[in-house]
Amino acid sequence: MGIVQGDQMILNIGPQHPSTHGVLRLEVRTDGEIVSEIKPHLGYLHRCFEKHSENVTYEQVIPFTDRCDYLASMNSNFGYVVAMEELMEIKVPERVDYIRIIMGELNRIASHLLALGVYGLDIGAFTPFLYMFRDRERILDMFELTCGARLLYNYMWVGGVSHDLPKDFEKICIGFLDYFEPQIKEYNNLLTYNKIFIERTADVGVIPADVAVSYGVTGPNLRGSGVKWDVRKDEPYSIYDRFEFDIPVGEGQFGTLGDCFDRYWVRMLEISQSVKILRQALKDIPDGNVHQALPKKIRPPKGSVYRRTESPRGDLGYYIVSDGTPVPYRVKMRSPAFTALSCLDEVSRGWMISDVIAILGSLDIVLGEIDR
Amino acid sequence: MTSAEIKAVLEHQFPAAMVENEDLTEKQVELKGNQWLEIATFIKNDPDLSFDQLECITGYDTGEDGPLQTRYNLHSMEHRHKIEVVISHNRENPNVASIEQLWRIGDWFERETYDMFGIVYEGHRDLRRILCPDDWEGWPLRKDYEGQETYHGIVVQKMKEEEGWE
Amino acid sequence: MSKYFANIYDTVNTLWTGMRITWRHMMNIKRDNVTLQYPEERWPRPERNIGFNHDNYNVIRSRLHVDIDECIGCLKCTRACPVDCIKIDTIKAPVRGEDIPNVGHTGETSSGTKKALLVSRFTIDMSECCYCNLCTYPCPEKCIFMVGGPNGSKHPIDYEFSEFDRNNLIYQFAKLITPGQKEALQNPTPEVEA
Amino acid sequence: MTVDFLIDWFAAMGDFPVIAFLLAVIISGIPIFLIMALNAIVAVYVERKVSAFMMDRIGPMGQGPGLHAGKWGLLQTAADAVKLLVKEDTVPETSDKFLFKMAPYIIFIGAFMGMAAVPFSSVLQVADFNVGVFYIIAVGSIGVIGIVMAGWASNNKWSLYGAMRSAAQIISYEIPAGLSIIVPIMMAGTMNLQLLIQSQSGTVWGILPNWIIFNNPFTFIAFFIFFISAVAETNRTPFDIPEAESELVAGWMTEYSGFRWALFFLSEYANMFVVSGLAVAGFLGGWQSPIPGMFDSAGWELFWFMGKLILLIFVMMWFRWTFPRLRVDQLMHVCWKVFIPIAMFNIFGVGIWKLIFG
Repeated sequence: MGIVQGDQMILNIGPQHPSTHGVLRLEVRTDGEIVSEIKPHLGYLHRCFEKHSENVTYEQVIPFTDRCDYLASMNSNFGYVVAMEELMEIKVPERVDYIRIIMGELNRIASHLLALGVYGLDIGAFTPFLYMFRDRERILDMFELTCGARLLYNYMWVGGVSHDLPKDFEKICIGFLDYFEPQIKEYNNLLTYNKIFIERTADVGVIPADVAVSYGVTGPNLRGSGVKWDVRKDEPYSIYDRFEFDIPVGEGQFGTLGDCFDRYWVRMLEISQSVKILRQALKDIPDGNVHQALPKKIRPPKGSVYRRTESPRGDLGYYIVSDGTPVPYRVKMRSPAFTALSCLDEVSRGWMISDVIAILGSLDIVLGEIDR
Repeated sequence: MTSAEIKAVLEHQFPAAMVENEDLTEKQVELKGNQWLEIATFIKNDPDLSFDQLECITGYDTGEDGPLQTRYNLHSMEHRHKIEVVISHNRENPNVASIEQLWRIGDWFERETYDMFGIVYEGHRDLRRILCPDDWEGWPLRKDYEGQETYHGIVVQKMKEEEGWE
Repeated sequence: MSKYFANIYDTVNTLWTGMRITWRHMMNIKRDNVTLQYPEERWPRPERNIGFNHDNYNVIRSRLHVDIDECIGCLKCTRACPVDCIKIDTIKAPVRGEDIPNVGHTGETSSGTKKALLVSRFTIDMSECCYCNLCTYPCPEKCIFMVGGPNGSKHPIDYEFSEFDRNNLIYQFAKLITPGQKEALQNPTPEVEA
Repeated sequence: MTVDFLIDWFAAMGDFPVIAFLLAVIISGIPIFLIMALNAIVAVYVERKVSAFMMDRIGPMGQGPGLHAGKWGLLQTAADAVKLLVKEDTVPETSDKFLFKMAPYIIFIGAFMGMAAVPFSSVLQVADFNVGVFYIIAVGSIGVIGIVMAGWASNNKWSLYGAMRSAAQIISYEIPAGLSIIVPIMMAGTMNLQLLIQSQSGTVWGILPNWIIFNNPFTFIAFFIFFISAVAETNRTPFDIPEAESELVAGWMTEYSGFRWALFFLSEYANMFVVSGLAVAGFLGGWQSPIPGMFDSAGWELFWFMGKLILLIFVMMWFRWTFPRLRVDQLMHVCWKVFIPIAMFNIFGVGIWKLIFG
């Protein structure tokens, strides 16, 4: 704790606070309502993911990745299995690729819905939050139908997935998408175009593109700053290169490029893009056995791999080092929310306490992933 | 540029800093720690290399007797090429120059690696533990780490062992 | 000046749009309501007919269950568990594949495997279980499963197994064996000689 | 049925004017308190149901006649009230205990005094002042003292922020509210609420009832300014920054629990009642029937007044469950740069209008 000047006050936001999205403590130095410095204190949710991983076998790491980013567990699993398959040089059957992409995109929609809804809640609008939760529930129902779990799936395995899709999944999913697409318009009318919401978010918490890159901000936050960077397009993994979709970037239509509204808006647009990918994937999905490529025993060759994938929060990287045994030598997770949070101090200086909440919400952090 | 070309540029610029290491793949390059800040400044600002994104810093323990390593995954947004830089540290006194002011994310990545491995980044303005509590003892991800038995008077109870759980 | 009034018009207009939406939802609550009155109504659990190896079973992950008569004590589930919540102790059966009625041990599983081991302890700490389902796949006899698994017809799916005491969540599946019986099983020779 | 009537009545019974006065005041205080409590119980229930319906939920359904399987959770707020009364009353160790305990009463007294002047019908009004409008506006600001006291005494930074925001907000919004309530006073030429309402009888332009809101375009705008300022004065969304739960946890109420907190709650809903009552009396014709000349017996008067008032309270709830929250500076921007200029302009416009047409 530094020296406090006479007219400055240190305020602890969290660890128990409605808007820190978990157990995060922000040590905020304020001058009245104006914030002059923020020191985030992490680690309240540290569960030793990396240490755990060194003590369990490769397939047993997957349930732990679920618990890192618990709002997008499918994408967490996806990143890990993609890295593992790169390390072991496994080619998975096409159906598995399609299933993974369907699950990943559905989970992206679910995660973005939660991010947007909670953002509305941070700004003070309660109702859109519940509308979005209502629709997210339907996605979770589909996950439950597929793998039996609603939040922590352990669905993707190295070389395959744990279950094949249920029989009517395509029909159910298309039904959901048909129901869901008009809802986006309603969210926009209710929250996005609301003048108060725009006033609260536009021009607030601007992250210029170079600052964003320097801080390693990725995903929708980086695209909100106008940088067209999406791992799905630029370093395609799985079969993302087969699908037609756009990368929405922020335009600053209501304020400055890179403000909170842009980050929010990019997420909203990405939901539509995910719907687009889903429709293509559901149309083309081939038949096949999803367990064909499962290795009998996961014992990767000696070596290391760093692979990043696009989770809903940004570039989710796994650095896996194998020493030839069934137990990983080192697993490092580069979590996107960790890097996004690191720029909070620089971005929120000079803004008000209410804006800090707005900025923090727009970064869409998940503490499970930051603290690991 | 491919990794080989990047390596060639590095070798041309900093011939003294290159280290041969057969364990590494062609995407990785090992450098000596003493010139690291200079090299980092060069590869970030050089228009041909222009590594403006630091993807990840991974601490790495090569074994109970081997050196510690820091691995930097660098990526260029402009040229879309990447390289992984490996720097080995002495196990007793691991230290290397901090690149926190070049890539701002290095701040937290270095703090994390410091927290887990005890590698000291010299020149870092705020090198504290980040995930573990400030008064935690030991460096958890080192291979020779042994957990604390008590922490602030809290005894790590082995209840399960008493009940016959292993 | 025109911007000032355009702003006010914009505000009123967008706020009114939002109010119309909430009004519509309030008026159509009968149609839109998504609340379930939980203990009285329950969401139907999804039924599906393909699971691992396309068997007919529900994949819902609820409570772990073991059909102890089928268990051969191979410890595969213990090894698969990422959180070590399954503990198994075994005793070598005196004769392979033979019933021992006084401890309720059956010699053969329903699929005809002759048991070489007698399971004297099979404990699952459900408070530690992370519901990853990894233990169910390697089981050669398919005797450990999330309730609703292959033997779903025998055991109804059960989510609601909260307890007031944490110890009640440690499930004992093995048949009760007294210490005396255990000793007798471990050292069967003296009795035979006597 | 004013308090004056009671004073006269008691005074006529004997020669003890002081005792008569005290008796009359206490007796007329009881119905005010009952109305406040009833208002809070009903309004909280309605708010829960309205919010639930707007969010596609069904709200409380359990506690009701027949307990868990009961009907529509009708007794939910009663159960809540019981819960609040038996809850532990915590006073923080480091707080300024005297002020901490005083604050809820001061806020409560502010709301309570406001209720005294609400004209329920032409006869049902506890105190018929000749400066009723002024009185309500004045006692409405007593609450600020309580809020600042609560925030300061809690010795909690969040509470202090909430209190400071609240003080700034309520004092600022007094101005547009005051400026726009001048419009009905100008139109009617009186500050007495009964006379103000009586002046709104008859029709305007042949069809509409002669309420001040319909009198001319300026009064129409003045009503909205007054109403929105009233929402801000009662600290409700989109102006709920003093207790913004996602920023300040619960603002100045953070440290309060049990009955003291219940008093805050009661006062908040009572304040909603009072400001809506003033808006109804000032702009919407008070207890006048919307169809002039029909349904204007004494019972109907109460019905019309309460109907209009409940409508306004519903609109406040509707606002709350639709809008996000403003920021402090934006709140001030709206007040000083939008409402006050327009309110000033309105006074000017009404003056001209009265000069030409009146």
